[in-house]
Amino acid sequence: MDRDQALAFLHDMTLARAFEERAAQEYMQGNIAGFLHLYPGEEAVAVGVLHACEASDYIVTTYREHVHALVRGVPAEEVMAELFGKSHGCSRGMGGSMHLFDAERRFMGGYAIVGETYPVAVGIGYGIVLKDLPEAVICFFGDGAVNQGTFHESLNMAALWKLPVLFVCENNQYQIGTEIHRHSAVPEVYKRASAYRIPAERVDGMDVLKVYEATQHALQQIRAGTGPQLIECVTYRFRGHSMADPGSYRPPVEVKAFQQVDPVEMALRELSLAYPSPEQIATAGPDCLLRLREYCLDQGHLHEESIKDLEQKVQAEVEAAVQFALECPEPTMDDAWDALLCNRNGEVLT
Amino acid sequence: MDRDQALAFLHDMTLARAFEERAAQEYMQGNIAGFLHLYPGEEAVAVGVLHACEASDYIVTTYREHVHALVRGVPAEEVMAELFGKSHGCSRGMGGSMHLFDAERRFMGGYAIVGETYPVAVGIGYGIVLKDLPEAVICFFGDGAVNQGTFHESLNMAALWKLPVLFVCENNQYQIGTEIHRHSAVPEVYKRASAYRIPAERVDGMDVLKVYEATQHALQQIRAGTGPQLIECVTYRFRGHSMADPGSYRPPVEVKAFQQVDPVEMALRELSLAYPSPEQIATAGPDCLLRLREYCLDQGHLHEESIKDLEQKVQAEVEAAVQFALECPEPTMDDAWDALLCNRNGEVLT
Amino acid sequence: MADEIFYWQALNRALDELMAVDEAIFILGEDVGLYGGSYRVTEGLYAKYGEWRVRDTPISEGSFTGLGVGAALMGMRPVVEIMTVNFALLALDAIINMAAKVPFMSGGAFPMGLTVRMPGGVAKQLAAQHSQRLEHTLMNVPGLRIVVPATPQDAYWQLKQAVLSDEPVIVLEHELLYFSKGQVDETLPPPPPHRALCRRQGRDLTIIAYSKMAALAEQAAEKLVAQGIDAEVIDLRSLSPIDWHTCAESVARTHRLLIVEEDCRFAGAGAEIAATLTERCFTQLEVAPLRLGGLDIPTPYNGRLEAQTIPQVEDIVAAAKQLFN
Amino acid sequence: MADEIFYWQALNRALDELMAVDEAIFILGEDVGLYGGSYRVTEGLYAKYGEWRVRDTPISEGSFTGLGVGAALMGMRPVVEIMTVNFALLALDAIINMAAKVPFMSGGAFPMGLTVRMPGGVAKQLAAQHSQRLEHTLMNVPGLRIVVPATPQDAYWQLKQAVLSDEPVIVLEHELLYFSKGQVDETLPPPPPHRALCRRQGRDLTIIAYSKMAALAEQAAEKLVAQGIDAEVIDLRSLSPIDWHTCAESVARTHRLLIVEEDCRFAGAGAEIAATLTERCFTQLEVAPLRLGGLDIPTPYNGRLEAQTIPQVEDIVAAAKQLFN
Ligand SMILES: Cc1ncc(C[n+]2csc(CCOP(=O)(O)OP(=O)(O)O)c2C)c(N)n1
Ligand SMILES: Cc1ncc(C[n+]2csc(CCOP(=O)(O)OP(=O)(O)O)c2C)c(N)n1
Ligand SMILES: [Mg+2]
Ligand SMILES: [Mg+2]
Repeated sequence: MDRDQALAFLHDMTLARAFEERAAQEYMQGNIAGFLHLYPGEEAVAVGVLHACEASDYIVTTYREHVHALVRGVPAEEVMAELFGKSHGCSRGMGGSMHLFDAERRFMGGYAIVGETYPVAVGIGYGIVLKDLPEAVICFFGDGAVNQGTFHESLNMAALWKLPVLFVCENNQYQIGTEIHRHSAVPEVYKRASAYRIPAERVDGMDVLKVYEATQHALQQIRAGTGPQLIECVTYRFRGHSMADPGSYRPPVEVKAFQQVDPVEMALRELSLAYPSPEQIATAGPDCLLRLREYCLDQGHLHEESIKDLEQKVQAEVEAAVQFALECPEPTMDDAWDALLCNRNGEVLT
Repeated sequence: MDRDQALAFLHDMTLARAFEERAAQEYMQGNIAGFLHLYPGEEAVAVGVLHACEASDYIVTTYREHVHALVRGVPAEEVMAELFGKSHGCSRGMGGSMHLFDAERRFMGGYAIVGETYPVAVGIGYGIVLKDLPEAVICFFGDGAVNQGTFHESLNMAALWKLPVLFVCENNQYQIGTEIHRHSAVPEVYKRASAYRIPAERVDGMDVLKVYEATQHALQQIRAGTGPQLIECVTYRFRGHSMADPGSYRPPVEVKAFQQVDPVEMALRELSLAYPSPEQIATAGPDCLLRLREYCLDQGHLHEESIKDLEQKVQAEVEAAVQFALECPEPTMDDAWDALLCNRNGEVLT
Repeated sequence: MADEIFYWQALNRALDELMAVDEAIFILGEDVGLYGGSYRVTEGLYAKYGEWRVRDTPISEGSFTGLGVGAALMGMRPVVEIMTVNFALLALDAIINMAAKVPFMSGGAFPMGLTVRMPGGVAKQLAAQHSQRLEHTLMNVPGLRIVVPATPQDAYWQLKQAVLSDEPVIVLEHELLYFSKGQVDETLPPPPPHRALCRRQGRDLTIIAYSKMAALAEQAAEKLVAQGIDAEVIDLRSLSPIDWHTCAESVARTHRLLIVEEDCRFAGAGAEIAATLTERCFTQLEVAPLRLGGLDIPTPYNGRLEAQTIPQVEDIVAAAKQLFN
Repeated sequence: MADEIFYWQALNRALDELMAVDEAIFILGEDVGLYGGSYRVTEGLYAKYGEWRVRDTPISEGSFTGLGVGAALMGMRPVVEIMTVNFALLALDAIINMAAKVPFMSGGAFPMGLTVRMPGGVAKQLAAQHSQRLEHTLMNVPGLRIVVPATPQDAYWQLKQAVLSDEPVIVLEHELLYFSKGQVDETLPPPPPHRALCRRQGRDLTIIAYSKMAALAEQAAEKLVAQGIDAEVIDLRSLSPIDWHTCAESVARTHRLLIVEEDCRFAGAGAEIAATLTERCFTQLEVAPLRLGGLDIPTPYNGRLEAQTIPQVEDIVAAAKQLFN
């Protein structure tokens, strides 16, 4: 990972964090309603995976997808406006937080029924083969989604027909309040892929570089025509399942332990060209990442200033997004009917 | 396998074959309608599995289930009457060929929507655990049924909660006209069980003894409380998928090859206490089973007479079943309303 | 005097009282146990009855509903919670092709003491995939019973009746009713589960509604007084079977019928109500029955638009007035 | 003069003609390829277009229908065959929550050129699980179009229109129609897909039916002549949207309405038809519209009972006469 790339990752992860925390505030203010599923803690997954994709690849994801949209290049304004339900939102205010779309960026949607992403991705993969193009589809899903029947059905078809689909499990180890050992007989998600003879790998989802490299590798294989691949990213969400969930089913120590391997912190560490030694990590104690960051700064690979600059820049981006969303007009019922009937292509029923 | 047991197997398999062939004739005569899925070729599976069960175990099976019912002890009269849609059929003429039931014998039904048997079996298994009883559930399904989402969902739950369910795949290698390599990315069904950490085994489904022994072993484990097990029985159906299917998608040589390992013939062989040597089998040539039967007869373990007696007895049973079915009254609409409303327990809606 | 409790508490109490005495009853669904249920309905039951009787499931709606069918066949009384009705689309084979048909197909040899609870309806900006209403689909399935309690008292009564029934019963709960309050008197004898309730008597017009819309219809009726219209409000309480007698008797008196439902109007539950009551009361009707239903459009996320897609109190008032033009 | 061909052949011809010119069209379903389709609809297409464009699938209805949704989103024109409508219960999430809603939820940014074909209805003693009718469920879903061709000509026209549409279209084919024959003229310009067809003109009574029941209604109308009743028979051809204009115009002339459907009567398609036409034609109606539908019972296997659960020609005649008492 070169310095430019590292800085790009760091930008996206910092933006992701700031965007989501601001969304939480706007939800409390009443500017956002419905179910709001936030991503803090899991940023390394979306950033690592999506930076390894081509613009011509298709993205299919879940209801926890603001960050995926941002990283894919959907302007923060349009994402925020959608959370506000406004007419310049990326789904014109019709979809909301759980249903972000962007046709131009091949962002094929956030799906809110757990398990829907698999067949959609497989269908796009099928179309790609029919058209004989070098494209691929990225299919995101959670650990809880692995037990839905569509996982099984879709992975079997993808493997049987060698479709160009990369399945990415965002294993944050919880299905709302149900911990993975209580929902999956085999909690190592990547092992399930063997039932379809799909090559699979488990990576540290708190480490953006590892995620990025695994994705690159998998996509190479896929573009070589060998069929689907699966990557399980082990990660953690710092917040509750959605804004409606206090998350009290998780032991505080568990939450804290994962916060200490915060991927944003880890990305900062990556910027340091002189990595800390294992001993240094071992002696770092419970606030190891904070200390590491200081250590990196001490080494001069990253200045306090540049971190502050980045944070300010990102805050300004988020602020602009909120302003845009606030000022944006509400959609009308005509817009809604239009969204429903536009595929009728002007056919008039009499 | 002692002689009595062997003779019992042989009886059931001979009856099964005769019953099904007669059902085919009655279908041609117009006495049976609807979809009629016959079992010739696969007898060793139902007979081997069900002889290893206790009367207190529950059976859940598919639309190809006449033989399962017969072996479980549902009188041939009642099965045939059901195929005729008559009021003394085991489902009172309401279910027909695909929906045989017998509450007393814990024959929990034939299910016609592929993949339904899994959750039903898992539900009964759950009930058994709640009641803390030493019972088990046998869940039959075809190779095509393995790709239904319920397979995945149900096996995960069965394994997660260690339910007493024996999953039995009747792998006849076809999903109607689609051969297993064209429907399953992993055509060895038993391998799929590893995705749920369920112990699984593949057995020669043309060999009733092997099926019986595998079932006994699996049920022992299950009753010891170790959770579900899976057995894949590799078998073949000699006829089309149903009476509506000529089966022309299968190469004639394939059909013929499997007919030569006919499980009824193999059961006859088992009756010989002096097993043929591998050399004898090797030199037996394409009609090896017929020759073996002759060989067994030569050894005096089974007389021509006893085979003829058995065949006559079985024919008489089938004939009696047909007569019963013919003479049986048709159900009335009152019977139908009763079947629908009996669980209302007399509640009158006004 | 009975105490005022939340709708969710009434459901919780019904389950608790039944589970304490009948070991055949068990609950299953996503996050019903440790978490206590998305809408708190199963709160405290996991601690009290243990994980086998309050079972947290994987996200496998088709199979855990089917699990309920299997358990019911052997005489258990499973209470399946489908987290919301939106996910019931994944469980319709289990409900329609299994629960409703298996006892019939066996010639009547098995009980089906299955209860399926599902929160549903348009809540607060949950967008199109999370705003389903499924009553029309379930009504068309012979063999199912469907109750739609609108008050804590009915929630308490009807859930108890559902769990103890040997027929499969669907309990449709509205997501916006869980935190509504009302009295629950456990000592009162419950009416039959399908009995409609006249919530307000009136002479000029019959308004038939159910679930959340029943309360809105009542509010509209109060407003109509000022317009000189005395409306009778009937809460159906059950969608299958429907208590036609109570409805027809009212229409015969008022000669005017307004049906209010949240479901999309086209082929919604209201269509059946209008069609049957037209057959039964044709000569007594002054004007054609009017259906006020949800718009035939997926639910938009935007809050203002969402509100415009389902009937509001003012819409009911306006529709009622229309019947007098 | 066009030749007489089977209904299944008309469908086959429609697919073949379209596939020859549009590479975006592909077929998928169980046994549609090598086997040629359970009802022969896709016969010969596998050999002609290869396995990628005529794809045999595993038994995974939920996902292969969802596959169709995904492919349609990127501009393909998948034609999904669900072997029979009974298995569509497993695919309803894909149809209802995805195909019908995704383009809307995106604000109208994607096409949904998905066609889902499903044979259905009560055929010959297939028992309760294999005798579903699902029109009521699908009708209640805004965003879907539903066609119900009753003749080879309509099968040919409406399937072509469905495949070329950017809206998701459900084609409900009746299992007992596949081997019915009729002329198919490829040179005629097709009517709009939702246009109802007056199959017989009459003055005394309007009979509205669709799919297999349209032919039965016509037969009944011929018999009614002897009773002095001149019935008009309307074949709806489309259940969503419904051509209300054609229907209402007829009722305004005849003053009497009989609706015939095979679906269970309670909350079936007929309820919507009766309710809307009552609203539109109340003052023109002499008597209440009558719905003749299937009995509200799962379909028994026994042949005689099965026949009693759905309308027969004599039942239609009797119902029509009832409207004149
Ligand atoms: C089919 C379905 N069932 C239930 C739900 C409710 N639900 C929403 S998110 C969720 C948990 C999903 O967990 P996981 O797949 O691990 O994703 P995460 O939220 O952890 O990212 C559940 C049960 C749903 N949306 N869809
Ligand atoms: C959900 C569903 N899809 C399709 C069918 C139609 N169908 C009936 S049997 C069958 C093939 C099943 O194959 P398999 O499971 O191998 O069982 P076999 O018939 O070979 O015993 C199919 C596709 C069905 N009954 N249910
Ligand atoms: Mg998770
Ligand atoms: Mg098979």
